[in-house]
Amino acid sequence: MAISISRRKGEFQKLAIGTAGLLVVFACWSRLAENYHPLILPSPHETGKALLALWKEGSLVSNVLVTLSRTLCGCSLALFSGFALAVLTKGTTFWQALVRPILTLIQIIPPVVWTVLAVIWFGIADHVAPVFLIFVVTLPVAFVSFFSGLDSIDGQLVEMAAVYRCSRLKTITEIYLPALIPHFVSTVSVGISFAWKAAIFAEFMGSTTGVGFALSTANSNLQTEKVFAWVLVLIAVMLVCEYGLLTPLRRRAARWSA
Amino acid sequence: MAISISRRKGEFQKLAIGTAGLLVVFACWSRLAENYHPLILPSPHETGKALLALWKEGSLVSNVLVTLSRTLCGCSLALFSGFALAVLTKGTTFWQALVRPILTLIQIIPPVVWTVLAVIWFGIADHVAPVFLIFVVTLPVAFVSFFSGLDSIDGQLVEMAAVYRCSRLKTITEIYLPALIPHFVSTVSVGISFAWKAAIFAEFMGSTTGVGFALSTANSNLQTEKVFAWVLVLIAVMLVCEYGLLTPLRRRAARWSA
Amino acid sequence: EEGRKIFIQSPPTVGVLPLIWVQEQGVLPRGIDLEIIISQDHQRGLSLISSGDLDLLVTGVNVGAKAYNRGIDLQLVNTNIWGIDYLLTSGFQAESWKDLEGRTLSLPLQGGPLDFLARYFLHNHGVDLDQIDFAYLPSNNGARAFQLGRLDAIILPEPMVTITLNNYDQAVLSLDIQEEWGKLHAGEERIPFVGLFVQGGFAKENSELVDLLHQYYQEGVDWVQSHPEAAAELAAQHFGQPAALVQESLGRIHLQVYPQDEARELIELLFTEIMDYYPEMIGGRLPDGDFYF
Amino acid sequence: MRVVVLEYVGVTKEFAGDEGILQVVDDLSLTIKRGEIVALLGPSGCGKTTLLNMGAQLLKPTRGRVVCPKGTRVAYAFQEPRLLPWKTVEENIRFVQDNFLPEPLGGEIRERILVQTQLSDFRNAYPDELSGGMKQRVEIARALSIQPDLLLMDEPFKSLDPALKLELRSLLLAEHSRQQFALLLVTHDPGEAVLLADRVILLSRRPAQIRTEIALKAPQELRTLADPLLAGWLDEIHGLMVGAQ
Amino acid sequence: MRVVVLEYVGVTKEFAGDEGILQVVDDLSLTIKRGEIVALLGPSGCGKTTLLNMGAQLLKPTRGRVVCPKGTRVAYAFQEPRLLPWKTVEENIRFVQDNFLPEPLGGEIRERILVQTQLSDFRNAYPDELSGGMKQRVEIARALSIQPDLLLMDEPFKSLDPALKLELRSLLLAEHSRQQFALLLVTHDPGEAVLLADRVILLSRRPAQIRTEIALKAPQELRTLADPLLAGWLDEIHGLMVGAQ
Ligand SMILES: Nc1ncnc2c1ncn2[C@@H]1O[C@H](COP(=O)(O)OP(=O)(O)OP(=O)(O)O)[C@@H](O)[C@H]1O
Ligand SMILES: Nc1ncnc2c1ncn2[C@@H]1O[C@H](COP(=O)(O)OP(=O)(O)OP(=O)(O)O)[C@@H](O)[C@H]1O
Ligand SMILES: [Mg+2]
Ligand SMILES: [Mg+2]
Repeated sequence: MAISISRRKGEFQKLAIGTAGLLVVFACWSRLAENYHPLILPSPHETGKALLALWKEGSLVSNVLVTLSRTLCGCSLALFSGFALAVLTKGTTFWQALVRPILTLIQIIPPVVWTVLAVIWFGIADHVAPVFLIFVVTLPVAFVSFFSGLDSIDGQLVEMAAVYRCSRLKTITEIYLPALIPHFVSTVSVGISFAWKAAIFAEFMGSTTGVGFALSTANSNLQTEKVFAWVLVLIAVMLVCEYGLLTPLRRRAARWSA
Repeated sequence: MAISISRRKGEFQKLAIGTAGLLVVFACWSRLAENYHPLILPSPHETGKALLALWKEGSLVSNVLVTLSRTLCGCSLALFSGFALAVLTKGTTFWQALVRPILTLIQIIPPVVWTVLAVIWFGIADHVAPVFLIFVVTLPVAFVSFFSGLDSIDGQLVEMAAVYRCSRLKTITEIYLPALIPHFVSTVSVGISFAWKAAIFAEFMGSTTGVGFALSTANSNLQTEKVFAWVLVLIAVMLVCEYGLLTPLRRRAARWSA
Repeated sequence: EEGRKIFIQSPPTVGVLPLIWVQEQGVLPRGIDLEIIISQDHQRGLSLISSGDLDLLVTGVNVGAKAYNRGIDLQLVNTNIWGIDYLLTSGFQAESWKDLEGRTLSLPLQGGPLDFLARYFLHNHGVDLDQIDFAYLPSNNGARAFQLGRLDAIILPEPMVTITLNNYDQAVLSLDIQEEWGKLHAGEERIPFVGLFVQGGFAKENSELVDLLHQYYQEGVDWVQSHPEAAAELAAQHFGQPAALVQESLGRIHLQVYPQDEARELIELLFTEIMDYYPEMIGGRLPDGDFYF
Repeated sequence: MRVVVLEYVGVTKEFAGDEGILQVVDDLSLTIKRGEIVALLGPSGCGKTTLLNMGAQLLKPTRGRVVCPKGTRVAYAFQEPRLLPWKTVEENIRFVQDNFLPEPLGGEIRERILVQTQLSDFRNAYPDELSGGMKQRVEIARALSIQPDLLLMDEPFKSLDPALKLELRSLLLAEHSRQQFALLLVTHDPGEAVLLADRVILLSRRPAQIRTEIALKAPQELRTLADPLLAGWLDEIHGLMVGAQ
Repeated sequence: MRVVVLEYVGVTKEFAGDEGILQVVDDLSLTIKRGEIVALLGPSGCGKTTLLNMGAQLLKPTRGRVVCPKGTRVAYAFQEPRLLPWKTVEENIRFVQDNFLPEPLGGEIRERILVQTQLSDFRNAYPDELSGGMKQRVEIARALSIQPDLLLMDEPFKSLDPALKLELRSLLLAEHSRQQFALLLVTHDPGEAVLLADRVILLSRRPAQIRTEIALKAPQELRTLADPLLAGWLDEIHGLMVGAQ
């Protein structure tokens, strides 16, 4: 009991400090905005108004949902394939020799080119192209991270599992996966923010729905306060994701890294 | 002797497989390109011609150098600050509570907003804005990766160092750093490719020099073969970086992860 | 004369060719130099204008008007591009806007000038907007998708039109946007697209210099019209577009400077129509007299 | 004739290091049959763990063969405990039990062994909450709990107090008479060897070769170190190990 | 009067786990003076390592104090070897030596200890190329090589064959008479305790309390287990440890 109270107190303190930090950033923004024209740098007040307008319009929720679903789809695909590829390439030199250069290639090709290819392959299909771009951008990151995670796995435990005749699957799920969990969490955290950004970009380039499209439209139409309002939305979504999903995950993962 | 020969043979084999894989990709490209107009998907041949033209023009080398120097500058700044911040926040709850949300914020804010801020802060300076963007994009990645690396450090060794009165500095350089090396290499590898992409993007958005600018010009002029030629250049640069810098680093790092 | 540099930002459009010509001719008074920055980023241009880092800006007339109405200190020196956009169709000839019913039409920017024009025409030709499948894609990706046969129609600016016509044999140049505007406005086929703007403070302090620049600009326009080949060469150098292509596209671009009063009338004609559709696009009202230099 | 459970045939093992090749085992042959208890003694670093690792198929011999018939259920109590840090004591044991035994039976065995290794109070503790000797006991408990055919143990009773050693020796013998597994036991304690083994094998310095092999006939349950015969063997082994090697 | 090097004053230690609080040390007081050798014996899991960790200031007592005068040079041979995997044997030792000794001197000492622990052939080997006993010896060598004022050792001679144990015991005594450090030695081997210690302390089951303390007067160099006095003590301790606890 005593512990859980003091732990909660610590959490509260942390939250307070974090909030204070963010408030300082906010104040800086307010201050900076005073010196600039709203078209250049809108103030929090103007941004708030724009945000409210978006909310009333109803475009806020629908766009966020569209982008979120695309992100989740592309990101989970990428995380899954990244993990599978990492396990595969870790196992055999052949696959490693084959897969690594191709992934390096995928990583190097800039998103612009992917959008060109996406137009060729998927036409103007509204959903496929962004999901594809998210996948393609997130995959190498997931792969590299998982791969380096696999390096850190305790070979002695794997030997133990081999002696005691654990199946390949069991070894993966019960030793590789748990050992990867801390890695996994950091990968997921980087991967999601990556995928989210890629989604924005993809919608920016070749879609007619989603936050990215709205953001780009606002940007091209010089509606700077709308741009900032969308950014606040992005921040809110990612903060929810960070503190609602990743932080609890991270806390759980602490168990494994013990 | 025998070992080093067989190791070299293994390396050669790996290289062969990798090259074969890339050749297959190349062949697919060739094949695919046959069905499309060069404006949509140029063939390797047309791309090669465009590349040659770029080389003759002289814009190739100069643009690559500009982009490379920006990347190195922004990336090393980000890696250094990321490491410092990770060590700092690992040490004290206060800093962690303060820095994490701000970095999350930095990570979420889309490049569009950064370019707005960069214009405000740096005016028409052509170099500062891309370097800034690279820094800002790479920093959270570096931080997250280093931070999770610090998690994986063996607390027992740190205790040992404490008993034997190793200074804080010695503990960092002789235990933390070596233990981080495998992590470090993967961070550097992700970081560089990240920074390189950010550089392209930054130049794409708001610069009048560099590969990104050239790429964006070619793209908006629908000179697809030029776009692909630039992509080949990007690939070449990153391959040199991968096999000239990162792979040797990785091989060295294997010693530490033993 | 004091040695100073005049900073100009412009997207890669023929509207800046006269200025490049002026720069290369070296006709300006001693010690005055033009520094021309080619950039697509209007936002950046306006930021730099408002912070005083930039003196002149070539951008859309509606963009300038919006900035002006929102309180950014700039003035329109002249309007230079009056015609540049066309409707292309894929594999069929659209005789009128009615023919687009049930088709996919690609436009570059929702809430932008072409979006307005398309909707304006469709509406005025009695087309039910719900019958049109709008696809908002950046021009380059739009053009690519069009050439892959994935779109039925697209409105493109030059030189994208020329590129597409040259490379996609299904492409049909169906409608001239400027002509269409004329059909609805008593034959007036001029649409004010691109203008040259000056930073307000700079204009006040250097009104003679701006006049001079305007004068030279006009000469530059004449030069471009009389030397299409050389002008195309200049574009090739500065925007990286093939000279032959630019030269070909010049034939479909209406580059001209008209007296300010005449221009103002045309601008207000356009803006009045815009007010019914996207008032936001020009900042919610017609700009007042101080907008015009 | 009893079944051969593990057989080393002319086994040589070399490690390639930075400074050349290190020979660790030299042409060693050894056969272990069902129900046999073989103790391996030898100087530190002579190659005992390497032998066990080859027996468990974790290492391949450089020359020769290590044969373990298909289907032999092998358990290995490692020299340094290898426990999954994210599983509790009980989960760690169950983790390997599940591969061999159906649950109600596995649970009973686990229960019995947890009690006998004095771990039942700590069944829900994670390895980082255990003392060195407790981890050692989990290692032993895990190995016994799968009812192996072949049990490899690398100094299983280190880090344990004499009373516990005594008890665990009885536990081991009790399980042995119940299941008749073959046991290959590495130890540094000659007393342990003579109390437990049917055959005591003394290894030479690195590279390991068999120096002496002593067969002990008396039933283990009746052995005590007070027995003059055993005391004699003990002295001899001790002399061999401490004297000129 | 000799200087106090380490003092436990009414120390209680509790660990908070998922299932409540576990008391490991209960109001224990103990003073160790310069030159003294104190052996700690007790059941597995009773709290010995915890006591050493508090002595090394790695853990704080829940109640009471652990006092170690400022400037005391502490060496700790851990129960499980803690070697830097990316450093060779020699580098691992030098890593801690550099904190205390200037190089020519440090090098001499290192050299001597490497030879005496039979590690000199493996000075350039990395920890993952060593056997269990060899790692154990590196741990001991490292601890001795800094010429400590206080030496904490947690079962240092496990995983070693009897001959090597003998030799390392002499080495330890030789270094002790040279440097007169205070030694707090955890062991499970009563023989080791009576051969080495000035005071043997028997701990109770968890939570650890001092059960019996036996003072041994004879100079260590002259002691053998054949000595009836020592044999008597040994029997007594053995009885205490194995009998009713
Ligand atoms: N970090 C910890 N968290 C919870 N419990 C712990 C922790 N460390 C030790 N313990 C518990 O404290 C008790 C004493 O542990 P300690 O390591 O001191 O025993 P020990 O006397 O050294 O035993 P051994 O001879 O087996 O090494 C054990 O019951 C152990 O489970
Ligand atoms: N992976 C390895 N690479 C190189 N040398 C190794 C490796 N593993 C073991 N050795 C060497 O092989 C020899 C035998 O090691 P092994 O672990 O079998 O000894 P051991 O008999 O078990 O010793 P101990 O009783 O100390 O545990 C040692 O000299 C050791 O240095
Ligand atoms: Mg061993
Ligand atoms: Mg202990």
